[in-house]
Order: sequence, then C-alpha cells, then structure tokens
Amino acid sequence: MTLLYFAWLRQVIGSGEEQITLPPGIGDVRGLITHLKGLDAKYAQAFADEGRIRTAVNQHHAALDAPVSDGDEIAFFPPVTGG
Amino acid sequence: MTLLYFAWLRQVIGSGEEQITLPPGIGDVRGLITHLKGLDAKYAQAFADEGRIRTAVNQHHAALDAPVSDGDEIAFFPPVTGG
Amino acid sequence: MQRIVIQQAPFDLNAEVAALAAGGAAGAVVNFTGHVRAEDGLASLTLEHYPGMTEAEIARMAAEAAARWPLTGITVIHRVGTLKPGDAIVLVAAAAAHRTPAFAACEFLMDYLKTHAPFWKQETRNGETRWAEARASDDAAASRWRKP
Amino acid sequence: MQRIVIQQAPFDLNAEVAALAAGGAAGAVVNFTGHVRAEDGLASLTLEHYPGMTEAEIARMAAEAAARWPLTGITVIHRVGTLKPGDAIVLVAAAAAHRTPAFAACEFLMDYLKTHAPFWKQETRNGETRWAEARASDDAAASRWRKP
Repeated sequence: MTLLYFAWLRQVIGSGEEQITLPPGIGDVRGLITHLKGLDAKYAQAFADEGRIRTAVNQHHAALDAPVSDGDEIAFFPPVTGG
Repeated sequence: MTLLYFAWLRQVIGSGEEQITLPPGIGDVRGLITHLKGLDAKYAQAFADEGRIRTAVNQHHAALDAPVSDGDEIAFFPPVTGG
Repeated sequence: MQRIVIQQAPFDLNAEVAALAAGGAAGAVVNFTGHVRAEDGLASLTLEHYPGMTEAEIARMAAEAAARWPLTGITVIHRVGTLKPGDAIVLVAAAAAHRTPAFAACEFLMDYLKTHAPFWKQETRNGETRWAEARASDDAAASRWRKP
Repeated sequence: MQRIVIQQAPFDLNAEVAALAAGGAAGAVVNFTGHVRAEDGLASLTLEHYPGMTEAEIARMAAEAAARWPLTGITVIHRVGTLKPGDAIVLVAAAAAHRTPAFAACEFLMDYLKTHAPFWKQETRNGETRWAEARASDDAAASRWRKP
C-alpha cells in the first residue's frame, strides 16, 4: 500500500511517500496508525496526538474505523488550512 | 422647482425635465401630483395609476406625504429595475 | 473605501479586485456581477439612470453596509447604455478581513441596489422595445435586511 | 459546468467570469477571492496540497452544490506555492440565472473548501516558518450546511 504524509507530518516523518505491505491482522486506519507508531520513534512522534491527524483512504476523507487493505492509498495530514 | 421624469413617465410626458413654480397651497408630493394631473391630458395619463409611480425629493426616495417647496428637485419614475 | 462609478464601458474585474486587496487588509473579496440573460429572445437591454441621485443613493447604501459590517472596501460599478446578452451590467464588491461579513455585505448591497438605485431597463425583443417591470421577489429580498 | 484548477500562476478574473456568463444563461455570477493578509508581520505564505485528492474533493463539493442549487456553472481555482500579502490565493465562482442560488452556492463552496480541501499553509514571519492552524470558526461555518 502507499502511505502519504503532508505538511508537518511529512517533515516529522522525513518523507512524503512510502510503500509498505500491510501486516496481517490490521483492518482499519486505527490499526495502521498503531502499527506505524511501533515501528520507529519518528512515527511515534508524528502520531503522538491522534486528535491532530486527519486521514484519507483512496483520496476520500476517512475516520479511524475506516477499513484499509493492501493496495490502498492512505494519506495522513493535519486539519486542512486552504482557501 | 425642477421636475424630472424617467423611463416610461418621461416618454408619456414627452420631456425629461421642466421648471415650474409651485402654486400656493401645495405642500406635499400628493398635492403636486394632483396639480399636474389637472394641467394636461398627458400628465393625467402619466399619473393615472399612482401605485406605479415612485418619487424622489432632492435625490432621496420620498413618500406621497413628503413635503415639497419651491426650489426642490422632484423626480417621478416607475419602480427601479437596475442591477 | 467607497468606489462608486456609473459608466458605459465594461469594467476590469482584475483591477477592481486588486485595488480592494492591495495593502493586505482584505483577506476576502466577494464580487457579484450581474449579466444580461438571453431569455425569451432578448436582443438587447438599454439602461437609463438618474444622474446624481444614483451615485448618492448607492453611497448611502454603501455607508449603511460599512456601518453594519467590518469592511475594508466597497466597489459598485453600474453600466448604462445598450448591452447584449452575456454582457456584464453591474459589479458589486465587498472586501473584509474575513469572508462572512464580505458575503453578507455584498448580498445586502445587491438587494438594495435592485430595489433602491434609480436605474430602469428597456428590453428589446423581435424589434420591439418595452420597459422591464420591477420584480416582487426583489422587494422581498431587500425587506429581509430591515431592522426591527 | 465544473472548472477546477490547481496552479501556481495568478488567475484572470475577467476571463473566468466571462466564461461563466457566456451564452447568456447566467444572470448572476458570485465570486469569492481569498487574499494573503498582511497580518502580524506576515512576509509570505507557502501552500502545499494533495495532488489528485484536491481536485477530487473539490469536484465532489461542486457536484453537491450543483445538486442543491440551480447553477449554470462553478469555477474553483486554488493557487499553490509561495504568495505575498495581497496576492490572491483562491477563486470560487458560482453562476446561476438569479442571484440567490449563486450567493448561497459560493458561500457553501468556500465553507467546504476551507474545511475539506487538502491544502496546508506555511506562514513565514521574521525569517521563521510555521504551519498555520485550522480555525474552529471554519468548522462551524461548514457545519451549518449539514442536512438534518
């Protein structure tokens, strides 16, 4: 699956895009975040306050309980500030 | 005083502007209209339906009971349709 | 902060909006442009106005808008003369730090302009010309801004 | 009837409004332009976005607006990259036969764009750069369009 990071999340993680294989047993956004936080201190820092993170699954805004599967494009970002 | 006519009122009266001397005893817009209607058939026709006429006194919208005096600029016109 | 113009010529939206945004006080500019609709075979529209009162009445509306909302600028340009379908008739623009007052003021100004500014339209269809009638819906729109 | 563009370059309001008014179906075009405010010593703003989702999300908003109001056209142009105080950031335009739906749709689109379109702003002041925080007032503005 493709993971995308924007704004300060991209800066904390140090990359805007990465490819991962979804580990078995992870079925939703919340599970994916928990998995990432366990990988590395930079993910733990980026996702420390989940209230500051928004998610899109395949370019649609998604909640923490939205299903994810391998092949999806998952994006993490702060609340948007355009306009 | 100066009388101004706009849109179809101007066409019915045949002139956009005229100078008159306000006859004694006329104190408001309603009295002025009654006076004009008595002058000539074209005024009687133009002011036949007072519900279709709007008035401005010295470039402010004014009601039928608004006071008028010699030296005023009085304009008669249909409801406005700009914009 | 009021710019009120009656003219025959087209207006330049880029220049008008840039002037309202210059200096960086206005975060939001709301613009209304009214255009001649190609309805019922309309060939052209001819606008007449009351020089002097038109500018005075629009200035009074703009002062009222500025008293009601925290605006950084107001521009009203109304064209007169003969216009074709698609042509712009009027520009009403309100600028403010944030968008909510800019939207409200622009809509207020349009509603008042439609019902209070002394303009009259003649419509030409199939070679015949008649005066446009005022619309009751415009009076209703303006009445919602009346203070109790 | 939807025109959605993400670009670095400035936009041309005259051309955008003329395109929406062409043909004579639109009597009313309501435009919002957002500008960089010179607040608190802001030197510049840099906008980043999510290519692909940005266009898709704005297209979904535009479809929702077109379902709610009788519109003849919608144009959204959002700039990205680095902008200075006074520069235009965004254009949202809604066109309709009459003004009421054009005003409502333009305001709806702006409220949704502020809260749903994936753009992020970095603000530079005194040589220091920080990410802009989302405003609670924008969420409140968007929530008023939610259907019961």
